[in-house]
Amino acid sequence: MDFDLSEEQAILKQSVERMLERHALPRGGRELWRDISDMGLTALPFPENLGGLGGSSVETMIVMEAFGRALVLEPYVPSVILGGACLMHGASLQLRDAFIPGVVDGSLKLALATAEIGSGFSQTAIETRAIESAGGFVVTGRKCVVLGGDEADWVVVSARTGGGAGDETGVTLFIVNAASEGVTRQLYRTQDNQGAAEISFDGVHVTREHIIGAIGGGMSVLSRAVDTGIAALCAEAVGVMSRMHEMTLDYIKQRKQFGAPLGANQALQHRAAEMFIALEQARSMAIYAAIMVAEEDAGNRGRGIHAAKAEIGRAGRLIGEQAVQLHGGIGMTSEYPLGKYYKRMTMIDLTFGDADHHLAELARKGAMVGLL
Amino acid sequence: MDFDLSEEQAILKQSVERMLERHALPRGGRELWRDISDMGLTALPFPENLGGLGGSSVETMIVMEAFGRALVLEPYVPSVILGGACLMHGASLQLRDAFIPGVVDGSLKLALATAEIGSGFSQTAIETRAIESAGGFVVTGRKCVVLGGDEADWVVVSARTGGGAGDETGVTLFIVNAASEGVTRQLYRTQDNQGAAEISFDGVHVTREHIIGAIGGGMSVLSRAVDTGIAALCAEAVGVMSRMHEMTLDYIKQRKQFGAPLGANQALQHRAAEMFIALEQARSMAIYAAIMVAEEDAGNRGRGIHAAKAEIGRAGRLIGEQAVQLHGGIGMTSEYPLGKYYKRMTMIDLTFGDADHHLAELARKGAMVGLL
Amino acid sequence: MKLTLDPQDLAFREEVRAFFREQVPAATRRTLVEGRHVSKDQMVEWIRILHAKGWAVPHWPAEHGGTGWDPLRQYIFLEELQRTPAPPPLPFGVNMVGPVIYTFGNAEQKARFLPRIANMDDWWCQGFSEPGAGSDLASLTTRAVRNGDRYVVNGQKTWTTFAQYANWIFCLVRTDLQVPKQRGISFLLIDMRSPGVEVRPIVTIDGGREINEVFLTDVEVPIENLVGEENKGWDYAKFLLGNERTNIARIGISKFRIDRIRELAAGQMSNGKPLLEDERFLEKLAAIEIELKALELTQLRVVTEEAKSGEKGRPSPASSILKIKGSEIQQATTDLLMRIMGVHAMPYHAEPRPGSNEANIEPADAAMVAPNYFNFRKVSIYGGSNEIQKNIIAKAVLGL
Amino acid sequence: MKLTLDPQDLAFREEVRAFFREQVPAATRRTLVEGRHVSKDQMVEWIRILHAKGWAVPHWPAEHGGTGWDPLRQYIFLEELQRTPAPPPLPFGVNMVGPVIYTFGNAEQKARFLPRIANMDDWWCQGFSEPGAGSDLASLTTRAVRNGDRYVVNGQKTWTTFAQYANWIFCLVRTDLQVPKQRGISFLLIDMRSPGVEVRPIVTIDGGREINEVFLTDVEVPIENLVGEENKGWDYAKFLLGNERTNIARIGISKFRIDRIRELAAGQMSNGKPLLEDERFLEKLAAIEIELKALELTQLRVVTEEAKSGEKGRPSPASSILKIKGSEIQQATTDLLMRIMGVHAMPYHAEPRPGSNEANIEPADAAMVAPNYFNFRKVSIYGGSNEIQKNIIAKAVLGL
Repeated sequence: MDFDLSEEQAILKQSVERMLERHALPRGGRELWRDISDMGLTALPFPENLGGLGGSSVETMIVMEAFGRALVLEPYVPSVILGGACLMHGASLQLRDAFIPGVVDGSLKLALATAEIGSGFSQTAIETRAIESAGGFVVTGRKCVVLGGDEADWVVVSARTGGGAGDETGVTLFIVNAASEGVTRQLYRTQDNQGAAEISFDGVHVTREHIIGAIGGGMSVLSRAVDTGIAALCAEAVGVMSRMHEMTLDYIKQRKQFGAPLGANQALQHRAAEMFIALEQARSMAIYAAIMVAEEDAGNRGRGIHAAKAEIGRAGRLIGEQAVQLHGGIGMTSEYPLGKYYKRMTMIDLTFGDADHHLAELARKGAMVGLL
Repeated sequence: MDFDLSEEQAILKQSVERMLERHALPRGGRELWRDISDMGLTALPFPENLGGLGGSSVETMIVMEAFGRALVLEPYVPSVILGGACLMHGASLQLRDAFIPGVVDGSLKLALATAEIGSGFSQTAIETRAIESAGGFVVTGRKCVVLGGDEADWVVVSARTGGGAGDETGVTLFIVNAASEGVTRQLYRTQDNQGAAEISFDGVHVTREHIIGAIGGGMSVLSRAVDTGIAALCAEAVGVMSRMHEMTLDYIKQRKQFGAPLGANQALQHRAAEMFIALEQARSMAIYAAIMVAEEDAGNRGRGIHAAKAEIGRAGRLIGEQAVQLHGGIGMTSEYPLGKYYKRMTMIDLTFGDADHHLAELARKGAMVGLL
Repeated sequence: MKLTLDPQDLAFREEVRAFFREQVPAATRRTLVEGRHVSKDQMVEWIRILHAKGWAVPHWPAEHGGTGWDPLRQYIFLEELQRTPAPPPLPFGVNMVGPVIYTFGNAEQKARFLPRIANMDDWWCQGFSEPGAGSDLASLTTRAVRNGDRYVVNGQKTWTTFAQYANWIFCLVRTDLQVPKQRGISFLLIDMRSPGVEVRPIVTIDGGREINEVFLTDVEVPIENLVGEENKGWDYAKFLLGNERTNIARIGISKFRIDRIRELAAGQMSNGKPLLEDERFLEKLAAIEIELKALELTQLRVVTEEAKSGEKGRPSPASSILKIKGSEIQQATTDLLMRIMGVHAMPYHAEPRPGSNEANIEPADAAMVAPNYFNFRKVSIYGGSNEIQKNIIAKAVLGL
Repeated sequence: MKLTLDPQDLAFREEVRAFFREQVPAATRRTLVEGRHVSKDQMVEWIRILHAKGWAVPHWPAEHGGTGWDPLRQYIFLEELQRTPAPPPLPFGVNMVGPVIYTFGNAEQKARFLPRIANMDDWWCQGFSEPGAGSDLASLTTRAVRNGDRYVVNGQKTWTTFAQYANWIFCLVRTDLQVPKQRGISFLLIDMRSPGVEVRPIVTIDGGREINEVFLTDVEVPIENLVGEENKGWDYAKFLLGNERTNIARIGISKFRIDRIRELAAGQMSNGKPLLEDERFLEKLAAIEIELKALELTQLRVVTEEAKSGEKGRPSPASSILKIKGSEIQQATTDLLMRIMGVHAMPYHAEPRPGSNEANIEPADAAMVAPNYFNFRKVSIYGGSNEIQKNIIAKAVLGL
């Protein structure tokens, strides 16, 4: 057992950090995406025989933590992690050959469209329908808050081909060209300045060849992709939290009030210590997510991911809110970078279900008995 | 609106406090009970035409807070509050005439036997049964943790005469002589040194005249009695908490460490402030319980009482645990009085359902919408 | 003890409730329900409606337009107003500079300013905080130098709420450098249209434009705009800050927001049924409602005690409880409101550009829930942070 | 990074797990499962079983009976032991005075004391705390005055765990009054059977008799019982207290208690079904399990780092996290265990009197849940309270 970075991992971390330093906050835009691709990060999680680097969940964790610390806004998770996981774990060989090279070299962007109005955090309570038709399916429905959906060339969309709202079976995944007839997008930025879209599918024709996974069996692919995405977000969140904690320490050491640094107040010292404890616990759970996401047993993997996301959300909220509180007024201003991290953290919590949701799901599945 | 004591109320409070000061901690025993009766406190909640003093829930609150501050162990709540409420709100005129004078003058002690193994905090999930028989009923079952059950002359016991476990209807209340054939008691003290008993009813014959409330309709009487008891416990808890808070303040002001009083630590100052806030919020909710317990609408009354007990439990746990924490080792010793208050507070929380139970019940009933 | 409202007070509550129900302009109410900022025009319109009824400055002395209500009725009035919801009167005029003027100002100042505050002819803002002086207000450095019949003022104020709308600002300025910091401060009224006054917006993390920096460069202020005595400004500021705390718990706003939470939760689905029927959600809501009910009674205890003691405007140090718990509850409700909307809270709904026909992002009800959550982090910071309030409780109440 | 255990470590874990499963006496295990105190005889019996296997003092140097396990294996061993549950070796001998003796003691002391510690021929207790010195340990006042070949010791120690069973006590005593407090302290080993040693029990709020006061009145101690140099005792104490923190998180004990919670919750009914199927209960349990899982990984990160750096016994200041979170989790589990039992937690189950045939109060499983809850308040107090731990993090880790 060894929690230190290997030599290669240390080099990866350093290179990513150095590359990111060349871009200014907020870190987004075409050039950053090019640098990310040029460095091979878009190739990271794919196997070598498909042009990837064969990185494991540990390498993803290292990159995502660096992205979190640098507040990267580019759609790495939507395209490479989520889109990539759908392709890797469910797509036919033809689809892989068709899409992975583009994702690997960064020229093609994917997004995952699952949430709907009324679906809450459930992946199965959806109303988007796909009805069989000559040579394929016709997809109709409306997807909300598709992260990276503004720039995506292709969108993986979940739709019901059978069963009723809430059923585990009967969900099918389709990969749809965003320029297809019947696809309309409303583009916007999220609270934390990511690109996103509402996407409507109005009788969009999709061929059978563009189905990912089995017809009606999309949930096994989707849940694995979402688990993989959550593990990546957990690592990103640790990067975000660690920066908020550092900024807070710097601020209370340097800011003087009543003739002494704010940090001389024992109450604030203890708060900073509590934030530190939460950060270290969150870091441990991001590691746990990286362990569990590699589990083949879907039930155990899911419970492990629930546990990690719940802890990350709880810690992130504590650290974010207290970082603002300890900064006072300056922490409330949009000019000061802290707020951007705080908003990013809050949005990570809301993505794929907040801490309360994951705690409830974990409980519904019997809590953590028997988990590694 | 006026939250100050009236002149009469102020006198009541003073007299009770003075009387209690004449008894040493732990405050229990025959002489204390005689003083409580002699002062008329056993007569307090009963109407004047039955020899009582006609006190309202406010007077009960005043007395119970004083009892809490003084850590009174005598079975005032079981006999006067719970037993009294059963008699007042459900008993026939004959039963009232038979029992109330004895309760009023302190010569007769009652107890309320409802909990069972397996009932959790539910009043309806009981297995004790009463089967109709010549001229009355035959009661069989086992009741747990009957507070005051060790000294009670008569016991009000809940039993099923119809319906199944968990049904609201079909529960009947009987008042049973503790010396009846078939009644056996296992006597003990609780963690906080109250007298209590496990009571078994093995084919105990009870006449129809000893039924309180309607056959099968005991829950309306019982829930009112329990609500009344909880309101009294809330006030007692405020007395307990206020003493714990005072003792903690005294201790951290006086105890020196590293050359300064413990109370010079800002972290402890803030903890003491948080305890103070919890205490004042709890005091407000004990007042709320005194308001709501007088509500005729059983649903609103019950929800108000749930809210009060949940807040009291939460605040009591915080104050109790932090009082021990701030005292350090000395707070863990049985010789120092703090621990007795802490244990009393913990037992109040567990009596008739802890904070979590009442919060869940309140949620199940729609939370607080429309309450005063 | 009388633990419930008297019939007269109940009747009074019905009266103000009915008035708000009928008189608050529908669009203004809607703006508040949706968590948006009311415009300057909406605010002025509403205050004039209140003023026409004689309720714009209820707590002022009768000779200046007050109603003579006791603290309990003032509390009932404000709670009902907040719960409607209607825009609360801007504190800077009616709670801050108004009382300072009628208590410490001269006859001319009273005649000149008070009626215009009550009718909102003037929009006041507060010039206390400075970049270098946070909680340690008295370390302010804005200078006012006497030059004939004027002061020349130089310095910078910050966190100035709605300075962009204001035509007057009341400032603490340093008039004597030779004495301990509290003793060299004066209280000046400054016309925002004076040359040398510059307002720069500070955008907050929610994207809002409530607060500003105010730069004062060689601003000339006539000496008749000095309130009370020179170098006594700290006393007036302390008086003013004491008043600021009276309605700090914001019970009514939290009650309104709980109504709103129920409304939105009824429309959000979770596991196939409305969130409002989900017991776990209801437990979270109930936990907040319990704290709010307790705080309401705590507030009423403070208010009725104030009414009895006659010490109006000098709330007990225990009112720090109201600030701490009140802000915790406001933050818990804005947080819950955001979480109800789940992923729908994520889009940033930019203000529609004039003439734009861009569609709303659906559900529109979700537009402000995240910004409101972010914005309400301020309530545990401003007006003396919750940490400062705990210091006050520890020292002034607990004797630590 | 290798985030999971190596096959060899997994095999090691299986080995110790099997050993505990087979070798812990059933009655001793039952005593621990029920939350009762193991007797002196049970403890000695068990430690001798461990010693026979060569596992009584795994972390000691090989020449004194240690196993040579790296910190990870030591951790696995202790976690499995706690989880079984089996009685953990008493720290006073094996973790405190033992390492002080083999590090700072002379050859005679090593030969005389170490084998007896490993085989539990001696029962050691700790004489550090005094009534006037809580967290400020160095302000102790127990005096030792040299008189020929003996010291004469006078003073009082307190919070002395299991002094009633002990035949030896190691004490910090003041040997020089003229120097700053840390520099006049010596480390003495005192035979409890010496005249002038008196033990008085301190009953704790749970009714337990774990701790004691120890009065030392003109106790004569041969100078050969001085460890190391006179007046250097504070250095040895700091060394000792550093060791004390290695297993402070008590992951294994919390894992055992969570097993116990599940076991009891399966038998308790709530609204007509077993509590173990109640989602609200499971949520509370899951919240604790998550924190515990995180802490386990935090602990493993500390342990593997220790293994790499080779700095055994000198845990990083971040190990204060282990103390704080570990105690919070222990308190959360004892609290939940009590709440599962509801009203049945209320009876005080007195120890049955000898020869009594009084029936148990049912359910017997509830007997110790409230006392254990009360008793475990100590874990956030002793060994440096959680407040002290936060001071340490703030200063040593965060540089505040």
